Amino acid sequence: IGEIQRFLRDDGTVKVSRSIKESANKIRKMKEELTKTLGRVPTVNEIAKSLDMSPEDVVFAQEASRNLTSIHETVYE
Amino acid sequence: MKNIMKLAFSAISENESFARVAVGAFIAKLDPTMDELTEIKTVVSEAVTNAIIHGYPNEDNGMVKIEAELTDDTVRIMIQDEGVGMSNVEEARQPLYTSKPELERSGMGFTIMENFMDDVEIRSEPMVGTTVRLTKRLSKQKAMCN
Amino acid sequence: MKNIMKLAFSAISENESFARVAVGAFIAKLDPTMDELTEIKTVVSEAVTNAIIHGYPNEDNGMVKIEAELTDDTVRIMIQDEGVGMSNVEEARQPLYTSKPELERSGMGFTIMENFMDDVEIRSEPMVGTTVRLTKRLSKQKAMCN
Ligand SMILES: Nc1ncnc2c1ncn2[C@@H]1O[C@H](COP(=O)(O)OP(=O)(O)O)[C@@H](O)[C@H]1O
Ligand SMILES: Nc1ncnc2c1ncn2[C@@H]1O[C@H](COP(=O)(O)OP(=O)(O)O)[C@@H](O)[C@H]1O
Ligand SMILES: [Mg+2]
Ligand SMILES: [Mg+2]
Repeated sequence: IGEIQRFLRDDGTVKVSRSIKESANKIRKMKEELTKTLGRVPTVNEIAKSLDMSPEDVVFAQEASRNLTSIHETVYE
Repeated sequence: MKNIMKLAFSAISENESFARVAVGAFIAKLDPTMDELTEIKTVVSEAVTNAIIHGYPNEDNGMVKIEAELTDDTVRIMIQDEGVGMSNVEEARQPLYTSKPELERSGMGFTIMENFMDDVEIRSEPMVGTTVRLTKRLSKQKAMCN
Repeated sequence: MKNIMKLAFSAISENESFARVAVGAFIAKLDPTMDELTEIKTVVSEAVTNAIIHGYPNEDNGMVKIEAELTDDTVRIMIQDEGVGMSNVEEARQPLYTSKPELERSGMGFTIMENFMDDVEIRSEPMVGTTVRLTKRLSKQKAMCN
Protein backbone atom coordinates (compact mmCIF):
# COMPACT_ATOMS: atom_id res chain seq x y z
CA ILE A 1 0.00 0.00 0.00
CA GLY A 2 3.03 2.25 0.58
CA GLU A 3 3.61 1.59 -3.10
CA ILE A 4 0.20 2.95 -3.91
CA GLN A 5 0.71 6.01 -1.76
CA ARG A 6 3.94 6.81 -3.50
CA PHE A 7 1.97 7.37 -6.68
CA LEU A 8 -0.01 10.10 -5.01
CA ARG A 9 1.56 13.50 -5.08
CA ASP A 10 1.10 16.26 -2.56
CA ASP A 11 -0.40 18.57 -5.12
CA GLY A 12 -2.77 15.86 -6.26
CA THR A 13 -5.92 17.91 -6.32
CA VAL A 14 -4.39 20.53 -8.58
CA LYS A 15 -6.00 20.51 -12.00
CA VAL A 16 -3.99 19.01 -14.81
CA SER A 17 -4.41 22.23 -16.72
CA ARG A 18 -2.42 24.17 -14.12
CA SER A 19 0.22 21.62 -13.29
CA ILE A 20 0.91 20.94 -16.95
CA LYS A 21 1.38 24.62 -17.61
CA GLU A 22 4.18 24.69 -15.03
CA SER A 23 5.90 21.71 -16.66
CA ALA A 24 5.56 23.34 -20.05
CA ASN A 25 7.27 26.48 -18.77
CA LYS A 26 10.15 24.41 -17.40
CA ILE A 27 10.46 22.65 -20.75
CA ARG A 28 10.57 25.93 -22.62
CA LYS A 29 13.27 27.32 -20.32
CA MET A 30 15.30 24.11 -20.44
CA LYS A 31 15.13 24.11 -24.23
CA GLU A 32 16.55 27.64 -24.35
CA GLU A 33 19.24 26.81 -21.82
CA LEU A 34 20.35 23.61 -23.57
CA THR A 35 20.31 25.28 -26.97
CA LYS A 36 22.89 27.71 -25.60
CA THR A 37 25.11 25.18 -23.86
CA LEU A 38 24.99 22.57 -26.63
CA GLY A 39 25.10 25.02 -29.50
CA ARG A 40 22.22 23.19 -31.20
CA VAL A 41 18.58 22.32 -30.60
CA PRO A 42 18.34 19.69 -27.85
CA THR A 43 16.68 16.32 -28.37
CA VAL A 44 13.57 15.22 -26.52
CA ASN A 45 15.64 12.87 -24.32
CA GLU A 46 18.08 15.62 -23.39
CA ILE A 47 15.21 17.76 -22.13
CA ALA A 48 13.57 14.78 -20.42
CA LYS A 49 16.78 13.83 -18.58
CA SER A 50 17.51 17.33 -17.36
CA LEU A 51 13.97 17.70 -16.01
CA ASP A 52 13.73 14.12 -14.71
CA MET A 53 10.65 13.41 -16.82
CA SER A 54 9.96 10.66 -19.34
CA PRO A 55 10.36 11.73 -22.99
CA GLU A 56 6.69 10.91 -23.53
CA ASP A 57 5.69 13.19 -20.68
CA VAL A 58 7.75 16.00 -22.21
CA VAL A 59 5.71 15.61 -25.39
CA PHE A 60 2.48 15.61 -23.40
CA ALA A 61 3.28 18.60 -21.22
CA GLN A 62 4.44 20.69 -24.14
CA GLU A 63 1.30 19.92 -26.11
CA ALA A 64 -1.17 20.22 -23.27
CA SER A 65 0.00 23.71 -22.50
CA ARG A 66 -0.39 24.77 -26.12
CA ASN A 67 -3.86 23.34 -26.16
CA LEU A 68 -4.94 24.83 -22.86
CA THR A 69 -3.57 28.21 -23.79
CA SER A 70 -5.75 28.27 -26.85
CA ILE A 71 -8.80 27.10 -24.90
CA HIS A 72 -8.05 29.80 -22.36
CA GLU A 73 -7.80 32.43 -25.05
CA THR A 74 -11.03 31.50 -26.76
CA VAL A 75 -12.96 31.24 -23.50
CA TYR A 76 -11.63 34.18 -21.55
CA GLU A 77 -10.50 36.71 -24.07
CA MET B 1 -21.42 13.32 -26.71
CA LYS B 2 -19.32 10.20 -26.90
CA ASN B 3 -15.66 10.30 -27.79
CA ILE B 4 -13.84 7.09 -28.67
CA MET B 5 -10.29 6.06 -29.36
CA LYS B 6 -8.78 2.72 -30.23
CA LEU B 7 -5.10 2.00 -30.06
CA ALA B 8 -2.97 -1.03 -30.89
CA PHE B 9 0.79 -1.25 -30.51
CA SER B 10 3.68 -3.71 -30.47
CA ALA B 11 3.89 -5.56 -27.14
CA ILE B 12 7.33 -4.29 -26.17
CA SER B 13 8.13 -2.64 -22.89
CA GLU B 14 9.40 0.54 -24.57
CA ASN B 15 5.78 1.24 -25.49
CA GLU B 16 4.55 1.24 -21.92
CA SER B 17 5.07 4.93 -21.29
CA PHE B 18 3.70 5.72 -24.76
CA ALA B 19 0.48 3.94 -23.78
CA ARG B 20 0.28 5.84 -20.47
CA VAL B 21 0.68 9.17 -22.19
CA ALA B 22 -1.67 8.34 -25.08
CA VAL B 23 -4.48 7.49 -22.68
CA GLY B 24 -3.58 10.46 -20.47
CA ALA B 25 -3.73 12.82 -23.44
CA PHE B 26 -7.07 11.40 -24.51
CA ILE B 27 -8.70 11.96 -21.12
CA ALA B 28 -6.99 15.31 -20.58
CA LYS B 29 -9.88 17.12 -22.24
CA LEU B 30 -12.07 16.19 -19.27
CA ASP B 31 -9.59 18.24 -17.21
CA PRO B 32 -9.08 15.70 -14.42
CA THR B 33 -7.11 16.50 -11.28
CA MET B 34 -3.42 15.52 -11.23
CA ASP B 35 -4.35 12.65 -8.89
CA GLU B 36 -6.94 11.34 -11.27
CA LEU B 37 -4.56 11.61 -14.20
CA THR B 38 -1.80 9.84 -12.25
CA GLU B 39 -4.20 7.12 -11.17
CA ILE B 40 -5.38 6.49 -14.70
CA LYS B 41 -1.86 6.51 -16.12
CA THR B 42 -0.81 4.10 -13.36
CA VAL B 43 -3.57 1.58 -14.03
CA VAL B 44 -2.88 1.73 -17.75
CA SER B 45 0.78 0.97 -17.01
CA GLU B 46 -0.13 -1.96 -14.83
CA ALA B 47 -2.50 -3.49 -17.35
CA VAL B 48 -0.20 -2.88 -20.32
CA THR B 49 2.80 -4.31 -18.46
CA ASN B 50 0.74 -7.38 -17.61
CA ALA B 51 -0.21 -7.82 -21.26
CA ILE B 52 3.41 -7.52 -22.35
CA ILE B 53 5.16 -9.66 -19.74
CA HIS B 54 2.43 -12.14 -18.74
CA GLY B 55 0.27 -12.20 -21.88
CA TYR B 56 3.11 -12.48 -24.38
CA PRO B 57 5.96 -14.07 -22.43
CA ASN B 58 7.63 -15.60 -25.49
CA GLU B 59 6.22 -13.75 -28.42
CA ASP B 60 7.77 -11.01 -30.47
CA ASN B 61 4.88 -9.97 -32.68
CA GLY B 62 2.13 -9.61 -30.12
CA MET B 63 -0.03 -6.50 -30.12
CA VAL B 64 -1.69 -4.81 -27.16
CA LYS B 65 -5.04 -3.13 -27.76
CA ILE B 66 -6.51 -0.27 -25.81
CA GLU B 67 -9.92 1.27 -26.25
CA ALA B 68 -11.06 4.31 -24.32
CA GLU B 69 -14.39 6.03 -24.25
CA LEU B 70 -15.41 9.32 -22.67
CA THR B 71 -19.02 10.07 -21.84
CA ASP B 72 -19.67 13.10 -19.66
CA ASP B 73 -17.39 12.60 -16.66
CA THR B 74 -16.90 8.85 -17.05
CA VAL B 75 -13.82 7.20 -18.50
CA ARG B 76 -13.99 3.62 -19.73
CA ILE B 77 -10.77 1.90 -20.70
CA MET B 78 -10.29 -1.58 -22.13
CA ILE B 79 -6.84 -3.19 -22.31
CA GLN B 80 -6.64 -6.38 -24.31
CA ASP B 81 -4.07 -8.95 -25.38
CA GLU B 82 -4.38 -12.11 -27.44
CA GLY B 83 -1.77 -13.86 -25.38
CA VAL B 84 -1.62 -16.91 -23.10
CA GLY B 85 -4.54 -15.92 -20.85
CA MET B 86 -5.19 -17.13 -17.30
CA SER B 87 -7.08 -20.14 -15.99
CA ASN B 88 -7.83 -18.67 -12.57
CA VAL B 89 -8.72 -14.99 -12.58
CA GLU B 90 -9.86 -14.98 -8.93
CA GLU B 91 -6.45 -16.16 -7.79
CA ALA B 92 -4.68 -13.64 -10.03
CA ARG B 93 -6.69 -10.79 -8.48
CA GLN B 94 -5.49 -11.60 -4.93
CA PRO B 95 -3.15 -8.97 -3.51
CA LEU B 96 0.47 -10.14 -3.68
CA TYR B 97 -0.33 -13.05 -5.99
CA THR B 98 2.17 -13.29 -8.80
CA SER B 99 3.06 -16.15 -11.10
CA LYS B 100 6.46 -14.58 -11.75
CA PRO B 101 8.15 -13.99 -8.37
CA GLU B 102 11.51 -14.55 -10.12
CA LEU B 103 10.96 -11.32 -12.09
CA GLU B 104 10.47 -9.42 -8.83
CA ARG B 105 6.86 -8.69 -9.66
CA SER B 106 4.96 -7.31 -6.71
CA GLY B 107 1.67 -9.08 -7.38
CA MET B 108 -0.06 -5.75 -6.80
CA GLY B 109 -1.13 -4.87 -10.33
CA PHE B 110 -4.79 -5.85 -10.06
CA THR B 111 -4.99 -4.50 -6.51
CA ILE B 112 -3.76 -1.12 -7.73
CA MET B 113 -6.37 -1.17 -10.51
CA GLU B 114 -9.11 -1.92 -7.97
CA ASN B 115 -7.93 0.86 -5.71
CA PHE B 116 -7.75 3.54 -8.35
CA MET B 117 -10.77 2.70 -10.47
CA ASP B 118 -14.48 2.48 -9.68
CA ASP B 119 -14.90 -0.78 -11.51
CA VAL B 120 -12.52 -3.49 -12.71
CA GLU B 121 -13.67 -6.38 -14.86
CA ILE B 122 -11.28 -9.10 -16.01
CA ARG B 123 -12.04 -11.71 -18.63
CA SER B 124 -9.44 -14.23 -19.58
CA GLU B 125 -9.24 -17.53 -21.35
CA PRO B 126 -6.15 -19.72 -21.65
CA MET B 127 -4.63 -19.52 -25.14
CA VAL B 128 -7.15 -16.84 -26.20
CA GLY B 129 -6.10 -13.82 -24.19
CA THR B 130 -7.08 -11.34 -21.53
CA THR B 131 -9.38 -8.31 -21.50
CA VAL B 132 -9.39 -5.84 -18.62
CA ARG B 133 -12.18 -3.25 -18.45
CA LEU B 134 -11.72 -0.28 -16.17
CA THR B 135 -14.24 2.43 -15.34
CA LYS B 136 -13.68 5.65 -13.44
CA ARG B 137 -15.96 8.58 -12.79
CA LEU B 138 -14.04 11.81 -12.49
CA SER B 139 -14.75 14.23 -9.69
CA LYS B 140 -16.80 17.22 -10.71
CA GLN B 141 -15.62 19.92 -8.33
CA LYS B 142 -13.58 21.59 -11.00
CA ALA B 143 -11.49 24.68 -10.48
CA MET B 144 -13.25 27.22 -12.64
CA CYS B 145 -10.44 29.66 -13.19
CA ASN B 146 -6.90 28.73 -13.91
CA MET C 1 13.43 -3.99 -34.83
CA LYS C 2 10.13 -2.64 -36.04
CA ASN C 3 7.73 -0.90 -33.71
CA ILE C 4 4.15 -0.28 -34.82
CA MET C 5 1.14 1.56 -33.50
CA LYS C 6 -2.34 1.93 -34.89
CA LEU C 7 -4.81 4.46 -33.70
CA ALA C 8 -8.41 5.31 -34.52
CA PHE C 9 -10.46 8.09 -32.96
CA SER C 10 -13.67 10.08 -33.37
CA ALA C 11 -13.33 12.73 -36.06
CA ILE C 12 -13.90 15.70 -33.77
CA SER C 13 -11.57 18.65 -33.51
CA GLU C 14 -10.98 18.16 -29.77
CA ASN C 15 -9.00 15.07 -30.72
CA GLU C 16 -6.49 16.94 -32.82
CA SER C 17 -4.10 17.57 -29.96
CA PHE C 18 -4.59 14.03 -28.69
CA ALA C 19 -3.40 12.80 -32.10
CA ARG C 20 -0.38 15.10 -31.92
CA VAL C 21 0.59 13.79 -28.48
CA ALA C 22 -0.01 10.16 -29.39
CA VAL C 23 2.22 10.32 -32.46
CA GLY C 24 4.75 12.57 -30.70
CA ALA C 25 4.98 10.23 -27.70
CA PHE C 26 5.31 7.22 -29.97
CA ILE C 27 8.27 8.66 -31.87
CA ALA C 28 9.86 10.03 -28.68
CA LYS C 29 11.86 6.83 -28.28
CA LEU C 30 13.79 7.60 -31.48
CA ASP C 31 14.98 10.70 -29.62
CA PRO C 32 14.14 13.36 -32.21
CA THR C 33 15.31 16.93 -31.71
CA MET C 34 12.69 19.29 -30.30
CA ASP C 35 12.44 20.80 -33.80
CA GLU C 36 11.83 17.44 -35.45
CA LEU C 37 9.17 16.73 -32.84
CA THR C 38 7.44 20.02 -33.63
CA GLU C 39 7.59 19.30 -37.36
CA ILE C 40 6.05 15.87 -36.96
CA LYS C 41 3.33 17.13 -34.62
CA THR C 42 2.56 19.90 -37.10
CA VAL C 43 2.12 17.59 -40.08
CA VAL C 44 -0.05 15.26 -38.01
CA SER C 45 -2.22 18.26 -37.10
CA GLU C 46 -2.55 19.29 -40.73
CA ALA C 47 -3.51 15.83 -41.96
CA VAL C 48 -5.87 15.13 -39.06
CA THR C 49 -7.56 18.51 -39.43
CA ASN C 50 -8.03 17.81 -43.13
CA ALA C 51 -9.61 14.45 -42.37
CA ILE C 52 -11.99 16.04 -39.86
CA ILE C 53 -13.06 19.17 -41.71
CA HIS C 54 -12.69 18.15 -45.36
CA GLY C 55 -13.08 14.37 -45.13
CA TYR C 56 -16.12 14.38 -42.84
CA PRO C 57 -17.80 17.75 -43.44
CA ASN C 58 -21.27 16.58 -42.44
CA GLU C 59 -20.70 13.44 -40.49
CA ASP C 60 -20.79 12.91 -36.77
CA ASN C 61 -19.60 9.33 -36.51
CA GLY C 62 -16.53 9.42 -38.73
CA MET C 63 -13.28 7.92 -37.48
CA VAL C 64 -9.74 9.04 -38.30
CA LYS C 65 -7.07 6.34 -38.48
CA ILE C 66 -3.38 6.79 -37.91
CA GLU C 67 -0.68 4.19 -38.27
CA ALA C 68 2.92 4.85 -37.38
CA GLU C 69 5.96 2.67 -37.80
CA LEU C 70 9.48 3.15 -36.53
CA THR C 71 12.43 1.42 -38.16
CA ASP C 72 15.93 2.58 -37.20
CA ASP C 73 15.80 6.34 -37.66
CA THR C 74 12.82 6.44 -40.03
CA VAL C 75 9.28 7.39 -39.08
CA ARG C 76 6.40 6.40 -41.34
CA ILE C 77 2.98 7.82 -40.59
CA MET C 78 -0.30 7.10 -42.36
CA ILE C 79 -3.38 9.25 -41.77
CA GLN C 80 -6.61 7.93 -43.20
CA ASP C 81 -10.27 8.84 -43.38
CA GLU C 82 -13.22 7.13 -45.02
CA GLY C 83 -14.79 10.43 -45.91
CA VAL C 84 -15.76 12.25 -49.08
CA GLY C 85 -12.36 12.00 -50.80
CA MET C 86 -11.01 14.25 -53.56
CA SER C 87 -11.31 14.02 -57.31
CA ASN C 88 -8.19 16.07 -58.06
CA VAL C 89 -5.26 15.44 -55.75
CA GLU C 90 -2.80 17.42 -57.88
CA GLU C 91 -4.91 20.54 -57.57
CA ALA C 92 -5.36 20.00 -53.83
CA ARG C 93 -1.58 19.81 -53.36
CA GLN C 94 -1.01 23.27 -54.88
CA PRO C 95 0.13 25.86 -52.37
CA LEU C 96 -2.77 28.15 -51.35
CA TYR C 97 -5.39 25.90 -52.95
CA THR C 98 -8.36 25.43 -50.66
CA SER C 99 -11.89 24.34 -51.36
CA LYS C 100 -13.08 26.07 -48.18
CA PRO C 101 -11.98 29.72 -48.34
CA GLU C 102 -15.08 30.62 -46.32
CA LEU C 103 -13.61 28.75 -43.32
CA GLU C 104 -10.46 30.83 -43.50
CA ARG C 105 -8.39 27.82 -44.46
CA SER C 106 -4.93 28.76 -45.65
CA GLY C 107 -4.59 26.14 -48.35
CA MET C 108 -1.10 25.40 -47.01
CA GLY C 109 -1.68 22.03 -45.31
CA PHE C 110 -0.15 19.83 -48.00
CA THR C 111 2.63 22.34 -48.61
CA ILE C 112 3.57 22.21 -44.91
CA MET C 113 3.61 18.41 -45.06
CA GLU C 114 5.91 18.51 -48.08
CA ASN C 115 8.23 20.95 -46.39
CA PHE C 116 8.60 19.08 -43.12
CA MET C 117 8.65 15.50 -44.37
CA ASP C 118 10.98 13.66 -46.75
CA ASP C 119 8.13 12.03 -48.60
CA VAL C 120 4.40 12.72 -48.95
CA GLU C 121 2.06 10.37 -50.77
CA ILE C 122 -1.65 11.11 -51.14
CA ARG C 123 -4.28 8.67 -52.35
CA SER C 124 -7.85 9.69 -52.54
CA GLU C 125 -11.05 8.54 -54.15
CA PRO C 126 -14.38 10.39 -54.10
CA MET C 127 -16.84 8.78 -51.66
CA VAL C 128 -14.19 6.31 -50.48
CA GLY C 129 -11.75 8.45 -48.57
CA THR C 130 -8.23 9.76 -48.34
CA THR C 131 -4.93 8.25 -47.22
CA VAL C 132 -1.85 10.37 -46.62
CA ARG C 133 1.50 8.64 -46.14
CA LEU C 134 4.34 10.62 -44.65
CA THR C 135 7.96 9.57 -44.23
CA LYS C 136 10.71 11.31 -42.33
CA ARG C 137 14.26 10.27 -41.55
CA LEU C 138 15.46 11.76 -38.30
CA SER C 139 18.84 13.43 -38.10
CA LYS C 140 21.54 11.26 -36.61
CA GLN C 141 24.00 13.78 -35.23
CA LYS C 142 22.87 13.09 -31.67
CA ALA C 143 24.90 13.41 -28.53
CA MET C 144 26.20 9.89 -28.01
CA CYS C 145 26.66 9.94 -24.27
CA ASN C 146 23.40 9.31 -22.51
N1 LIG D 1 -2.58 -10.06 -19.44
C1 LIG D 1 -2.29 -11.16 -18.71
N2 LIG D 1 -2.09 -12.37 -19.31
C2 LIG D 1 -1.80 -13.46 -18.59
N3 LIG D 1 -1.69 -13.47 -17.25
C3 LIG D 1 -1.87 -12.32 -16.58
C4 LIG D 1 -2.18 -11.12 -17.27
N4 LIG D 1 -2.33 -10.13 -16.36
C5 LIG D 1 -2.10 -10.70 -15.16
N5 LIG D 1 -1.84 -12.01 -15.27
C6 LIG D 1 -1.58 -12.96 -14.16
O1 LIG D 1 -2.06 -12.38 -12.96
C7 LIG D 1 -1.01 -12.29 -12.01
C8 LIG D 1 -1.21 -11.08 -11.11
O2 LIG D 1 -1.05 -9.87 -11.86
P1 LIG D 1 -0.61 -8.56 -11.09
O3 LIG D 1 -1.57 -8.34 -9.97
O4 LIG D 1 -0.47 -7.46 -12.07
O5 LIG D 1 0.80 -8.93 -10.45
P2 LIG D 1 2.24 -9.09 -11.15
O6 LIG D 1 2.16 -8.50 -12.55
O7 LIG D 1 3.16 -8.30 -10.29
O8 LIG D 1 2.55 -10.56 -11.20
C9 LIG D 1 0.26 -12.28 -12.83
O9 LIG D 1 1.39 -12.74 -12.07
C10 LIG D 1 -0.10 -13.23 -13.97
O10 LIG D 1 0.03 -14.56 -13.57
N1 LIG E 1 -8.85 14.30 -46.05
C1 LIG E 1 -9.37 15.03 -47.04
N2 LIG E 1 -10.59 14.73 -47.58
C2 LIG E 1 -11.11 15.48 -48.57
N3 LIG E 1 -10.51 16.56 -49.10
C3 LIG E 1 -9.31 16.93 -48.61
C4 LIG E 1 -8.70 16.19 -47.57
N4 LIG E 1 -7.50 16.78 -47.30
C5 LIG E 1 -7.40 17.83 -48.13
N5 LIG E 1 -8.48 17.94 -48.92
C6 LIG E 1 -8.68 18.96 -49.98
O1 LIG E 1 -7.44 19.53 -50.28
C7 LIG E 1 -7.49 20.94 -50.12
C8 LIG E 1 -6.13 21.47 -49.69
O2 LIG E 1 -5.79 21.01 -48.39
P1 LIG E 1 -4.77 21.86 -47.53
O3 LIG E 1 -3.53 22.08 -48.32
O4 LIG E 1 -4.61 21.19 -46.20
O5 LIG E 1 -5.51 23.27 -47.37
P2 LIG E 1 -6.76 23.68 -46.45
O6 LIG E 1 -7.01 22.58 -45.46
O7 LIG E 1 -6.31 24.95 -45.79
O8 LIG E 1 -7.93 23.87 -47.38
C9 LIG E 1 -8.61 21.16 -49.12
O9 LIG E 1 -9.16 22.46 -49.24
C10 LIG E 1 -9.60 20.09 -49.53
O10 LIG E 1 -10.37 20.48 -50.63
MG1 LIG F 1 1.30 -6.72 -13.00
MG1 LIG G 1 -5.58 21.67 -44.37
